[in-house]
Amino acid sequence: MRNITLIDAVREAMDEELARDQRVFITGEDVGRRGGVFRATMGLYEKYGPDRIVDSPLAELSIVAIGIGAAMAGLRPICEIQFADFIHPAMNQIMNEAAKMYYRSNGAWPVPMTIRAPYGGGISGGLYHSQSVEALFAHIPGLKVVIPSTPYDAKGLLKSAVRDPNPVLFFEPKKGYRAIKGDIPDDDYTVPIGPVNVTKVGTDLTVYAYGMMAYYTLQAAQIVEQQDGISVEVVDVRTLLPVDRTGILTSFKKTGKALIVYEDNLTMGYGAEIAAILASDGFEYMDGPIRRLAGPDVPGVPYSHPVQEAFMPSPQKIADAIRDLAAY
Amino acid sequence: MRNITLIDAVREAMDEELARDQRVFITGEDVGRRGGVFRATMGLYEKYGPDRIVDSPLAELSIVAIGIGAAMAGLRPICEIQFADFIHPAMNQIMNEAAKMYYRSNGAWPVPMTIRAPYGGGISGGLYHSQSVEALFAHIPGLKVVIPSTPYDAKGLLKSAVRDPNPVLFFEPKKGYRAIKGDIPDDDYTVPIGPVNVTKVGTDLTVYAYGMMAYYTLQAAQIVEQQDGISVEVVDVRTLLPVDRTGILTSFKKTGKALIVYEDNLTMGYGAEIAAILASDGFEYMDGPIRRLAGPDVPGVPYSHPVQEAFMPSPQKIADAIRDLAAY
Amino acid sequence: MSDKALDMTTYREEMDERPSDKLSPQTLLEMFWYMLLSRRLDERSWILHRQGRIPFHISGMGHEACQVATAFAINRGIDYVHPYYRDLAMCLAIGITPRDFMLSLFGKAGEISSGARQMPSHFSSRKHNILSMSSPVATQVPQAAGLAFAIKYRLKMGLQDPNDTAQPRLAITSLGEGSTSQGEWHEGMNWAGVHKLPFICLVENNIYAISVPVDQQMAVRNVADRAAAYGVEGVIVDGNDVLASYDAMAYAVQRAYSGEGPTLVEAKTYRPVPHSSDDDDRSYRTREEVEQWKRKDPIQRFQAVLQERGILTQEQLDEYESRARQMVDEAQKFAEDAPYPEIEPNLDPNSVYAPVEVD
Amino acid sequence: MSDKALDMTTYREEMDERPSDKLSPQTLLEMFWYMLLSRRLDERSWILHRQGRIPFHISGMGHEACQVATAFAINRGIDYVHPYYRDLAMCLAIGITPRDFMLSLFGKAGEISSGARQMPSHFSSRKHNILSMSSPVATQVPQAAGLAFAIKYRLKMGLQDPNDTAQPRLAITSLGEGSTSQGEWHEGMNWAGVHKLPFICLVENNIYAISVPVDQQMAVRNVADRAAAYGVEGVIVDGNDVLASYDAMAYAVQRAYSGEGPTLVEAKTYRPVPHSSDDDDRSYRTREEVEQWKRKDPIQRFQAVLQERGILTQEQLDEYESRARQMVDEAQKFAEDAPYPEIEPNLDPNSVYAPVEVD
Ligand SMILES: Cc1ncc(C[n+]2csc(CCOP(=O)(O)OP(=O)(O)O)c2C)c(N)n1
Ligand SMILES: Cc1ncc(C[n+]2csc(CCOP(=O)(O)OP(=O)(O)O)c2C)c(N)n1
Ligand SMILES: [Mg+2]
Ligand SMILES: [Mg+2]
Repeated sequence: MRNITLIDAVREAMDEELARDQRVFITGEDVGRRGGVFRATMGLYEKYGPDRIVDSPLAELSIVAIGIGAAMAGLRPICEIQFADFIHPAMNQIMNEAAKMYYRSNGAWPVPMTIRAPYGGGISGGLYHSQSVEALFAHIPGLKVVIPSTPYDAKGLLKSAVRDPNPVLFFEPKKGYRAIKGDIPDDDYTVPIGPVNVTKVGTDLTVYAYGMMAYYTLQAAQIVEQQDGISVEVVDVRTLLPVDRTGILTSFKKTGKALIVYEDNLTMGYGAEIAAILASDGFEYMDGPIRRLAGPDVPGVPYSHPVQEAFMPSPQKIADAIRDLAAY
Repeated sequence: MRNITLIDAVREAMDEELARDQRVFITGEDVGRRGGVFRATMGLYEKYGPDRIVDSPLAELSIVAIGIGAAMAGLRPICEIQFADFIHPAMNQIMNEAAKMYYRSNGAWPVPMTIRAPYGGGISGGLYHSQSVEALFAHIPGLKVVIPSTPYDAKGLLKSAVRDPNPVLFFEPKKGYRAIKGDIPDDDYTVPIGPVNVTKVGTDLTVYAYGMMAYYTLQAAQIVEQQDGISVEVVDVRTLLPVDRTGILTSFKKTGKALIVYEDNLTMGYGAEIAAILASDGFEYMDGPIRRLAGPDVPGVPYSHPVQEAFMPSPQKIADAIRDLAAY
Repeated sequence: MSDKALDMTTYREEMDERPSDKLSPQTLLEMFWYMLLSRRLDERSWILHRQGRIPFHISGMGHEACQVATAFAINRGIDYVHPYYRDLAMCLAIGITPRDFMLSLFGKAGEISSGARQMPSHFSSRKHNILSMSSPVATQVPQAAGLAFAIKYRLKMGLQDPNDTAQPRLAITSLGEGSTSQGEWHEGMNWAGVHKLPFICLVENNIYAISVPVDQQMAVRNVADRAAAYGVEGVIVDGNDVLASYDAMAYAVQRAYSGEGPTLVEAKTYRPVPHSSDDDDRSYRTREEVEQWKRKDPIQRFQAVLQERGILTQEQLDEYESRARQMVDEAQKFAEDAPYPEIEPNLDPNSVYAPVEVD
Repeated sequence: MSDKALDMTTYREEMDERPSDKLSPQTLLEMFWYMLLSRRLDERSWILHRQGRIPFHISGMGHEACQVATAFAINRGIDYVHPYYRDLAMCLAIGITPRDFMLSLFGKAGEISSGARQMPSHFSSRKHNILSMSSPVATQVPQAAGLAFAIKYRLKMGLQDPNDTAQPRLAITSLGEGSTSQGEWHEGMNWAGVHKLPFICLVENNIYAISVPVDQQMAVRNVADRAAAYGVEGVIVDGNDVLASYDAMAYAVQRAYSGEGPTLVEAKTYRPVPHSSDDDDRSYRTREEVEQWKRKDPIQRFQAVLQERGILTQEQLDEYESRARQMVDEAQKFAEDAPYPEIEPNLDPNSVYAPVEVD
């Protein structure tokens, strides 16, 4: 057991997969000598050399497309997009190509690749270094969308992603890169892509969240438990696609009340899907409105510090929303 | 009053706006001499010449970007994307640029442009000539997303789009181009972007739909009314973004039961947002589960005819879903 | 790396020997056969569409020479090929059959490329290393660079023997001249150049992208002029001349195999028919222009060469014609009689993902 | 249209007169002033970051010559400028003030480009026709082609007089050499070429894209070599030489104004500091390299020229230095004292849309 940060977990996962399987390589902007702008690939260039840790041209669609081609040719690419905000140029390759390749070739050409991108706000990144983009990809069948909130999950899920025969989008909550620490075992392990994870058991209501918001939600649950005696169940939706409908419903059937927290814009954010599933298949268990706490519908997280803070959900705001719903 | 097809309505709207305002121009692939692959711009090249009806290079991102630049410079571009399936290369320009420009410049640089694209399945187009992409854009604040289901709305809404100081995505149900006919007035008129439209009043339950599905839903409502005596209210969600929460809720408060129909993939389709709104703000009126009838979560509408038909919601399937929900 | 696109006409004069000179009569006949077969299959497809028996056809007509030349210049069925929708003749020469194609036209079960999920002419065949194509143009180009990257990677890692002809040693992709306007093309070419990949980009320049003529598409005379911007060798060739096309492609293949880097081959050609069965080309080009180009028909030209050289007899030609008709007839009947695909598995969300192996 | 990029060094020899020869001493001093002001403001910003008083700074250091030359070659404040994050000196020379910049560093109310919604150095000013930039690189290039398209459109429609200098007559955009790898750049350049637009693309080639050296970015020696692929004139210039840069840009401007079409100007320069305050450049380049380039510092070079020509006295220089310091001090204090923006209006979903006028 070691206590490490989330970014260390990400790096370890890649390091071990590179060591385990020669077909694994990394490409992206500044992943080489520079070790990535967040230092996720730090030391890997020195260890595995320029053939396997490949600085790409400044061009996201080709980073992904090279990955697709290499994956179809039997390699196991890990493509880094420097910020999730810069994934848009690659959307055609991700949504129309990677996602549809296996299906469109009737299973002949799987695309075993991983696309990593740091996402989320609260780091003074303004409109273009703070985006949450998971909702867009969670709409595209053929993709897997994964977001860890702990070092344990980050390492285990990323290893699963690299070994998965499908294209996996792996979004990392960058505000938590160094802020989130946790224990991980010393041995090789994986965490399966698919099931959500109940990170805290409770009875009064369920909060669904992922990434930084899952981390905050645990803090909020602590607060309301201590201060208000509200028993919160926390579901960490660490796989967004394919959707774990059963996992999502299980907790709701118990509590009958749901709050969904995400830092993305409210409208058409991932919480909409969770709400829709509950309102359909969980109707008979509903004990109150299904609430969403999310970023406001403005084009991004503003740079100016107080406005940024007002944009972002926080443990305090989550606690307030929990109290409100519990009182319903 | 004249009875015309949906595509004629689209063409008339553009023709009249071109005549009304010299700042209006059209660009896109094959919009010139060819009159567009669906003939939406037929005759306009002959009437307005190559300076205003501009065949673009085969490159969607630049079609949109040229529009953005021209709009900021005071023109009123109408950009045609040949099929909605080909809008992905332009997503960076639409989502990161057009959508955010007004906000990011604190109101200094509005982007008055219209992006038109035929969308939807059922026309033997396979995976890449059948897509519904509205859900992706309905997540992006700063965009307006409009989908007409009648010639009247198509003409009136498109004229509003051209005159709107914001970027408007105007998706046209291509299966309905010639299949859907309707009356339009002879005089200039517009239909405001924003409010949903109750196209049929009813009391037992509400069906929300747009585009071809709004058209089918009216047929389905007819069927169940005649055959089963179910009184259906039909809400045509002709503006998807900004969301008309009030309009959406009003009908639900009356009926307490909702079915949402869309031909896009189920998961994270636009129906998720409607369901989430109802499950939150309409909870106290809920009289049954909120149901969605949508395309299955496979990467696209398959080409093979019987599989395509099985993919698509139809009046019959909608009628069945209505019966099912009414019986709840 | 050269500054300017090389014109194969000039280039050939400098060559001691044309690679096509080394092709045996047998091979030349085989090439002719595939061009002919493709044409007859293509013609039948147009008829089927006009009869209302299929919803769509997009044609490779007029492009047969550069396509078949390409198939014969590479290690057919082994080297990676990431083609586009016009490449019927190329794909037939690599191993796709008229049956496969007919199944795709009718959207029937057993269709090889996609199980009839995709529209016709969206070629794919794993066993021939033909990659799966989509409809958005030019997306295959950076993917093909990725295939070539993988080849180079395997060589460097010692995972592949450079002389092992049972392994792909290059990746070739093709597209129309209009599609080079896409950013995807730029980025794919750029990777190929930067990494000096065993990569070939065949541009089938037929002067139009649907209705848009090439001078509204780009401000240069030749697409090959764009190659220099990527440190890629650019070659121009008469795409209606199968032997010249073969020479150009053999040159590109040689470069790829020997690690000299990527080549762009621009085959100048023409599409004598509308863009697809949905198109009507009368709005954007004159009948005279079409007629003029029909006179440069690649099949007739090759036929004349073969007959002149005494390689193709009338007898042999008749035999080819009747064999082609028979194959097309048979393929059509097979497809018409074939069942549609089962619905359930095609709409099952689980079918969308490759199964995860548990280790 | 030329085949090869023009090197301004050769080009100048053919010119009877250098455009920069016509600049008055007053103008030369003004150019020097903006370069100096930019440098001092930039230096202060680094200090503020090191002091933990601002979260981020991205620098224009080393690029001042080509930037100020650009501002002075165009119709400043009138012609459309769609810059990138390094263009501090360019934007100051056009009309952005040190106050504006300091407000952006501190994210304070009244910030001109975005109301402090965007990160610093995301320039925009409607009154100066500086367009609003985003962070995703190269997106401005096809948009700038759109601005240039609009100019040409207005001229053709008779909505604008070609000689009306109160109207924009060209659109210029800038970006780094690494950003030309993006498809966005390709497509923007292509439009500019096809439509022969009054468009200039300034590439500030500082050899690195963060850590990635230019030879891992592209397989050509000069970015200007890529211009020919678009039918665009390519010009290479020493970007640390303000007068040479002015000559190159004046040439491009002249072409644009007279309808001769687009020009790509590649300014060879260097970034003597890390990419941004988040970067540490020691992992990817040697200190020797950096020191070597610092000796080519554009401000020192221009200063020497002006002193040699007797245009700049020590007195004047001291005055400039103290004025710059004063302005920077004042701007910093102003920004520090300024309030933060109000929260409500910035998070109001209605603020996202321009109001629809009811007609
Ligand atoms: C991204 C994208 N945009 C538009 C289309 C529609 N489209 C299909 S083929 C075509 C023209 C292609 O022209 P070219 O590249 O010259 O190839 P050709 O068909 O002439 O062989 C167009 C516009 C498409 N398939 N993909
Ligand atoms: C689309 C996109 N991808 C990645 C980034 C992150 N990024 C910011 S600047 C930069 C390097 C730019 O290099 P270059 O174009 O040479 O300009 P320079 O900074 O050297 O002036 C990168 C990779 C970005 N801003 N946008
Ligand atoms: Mg073509
Ligand atoms: Mg640079």
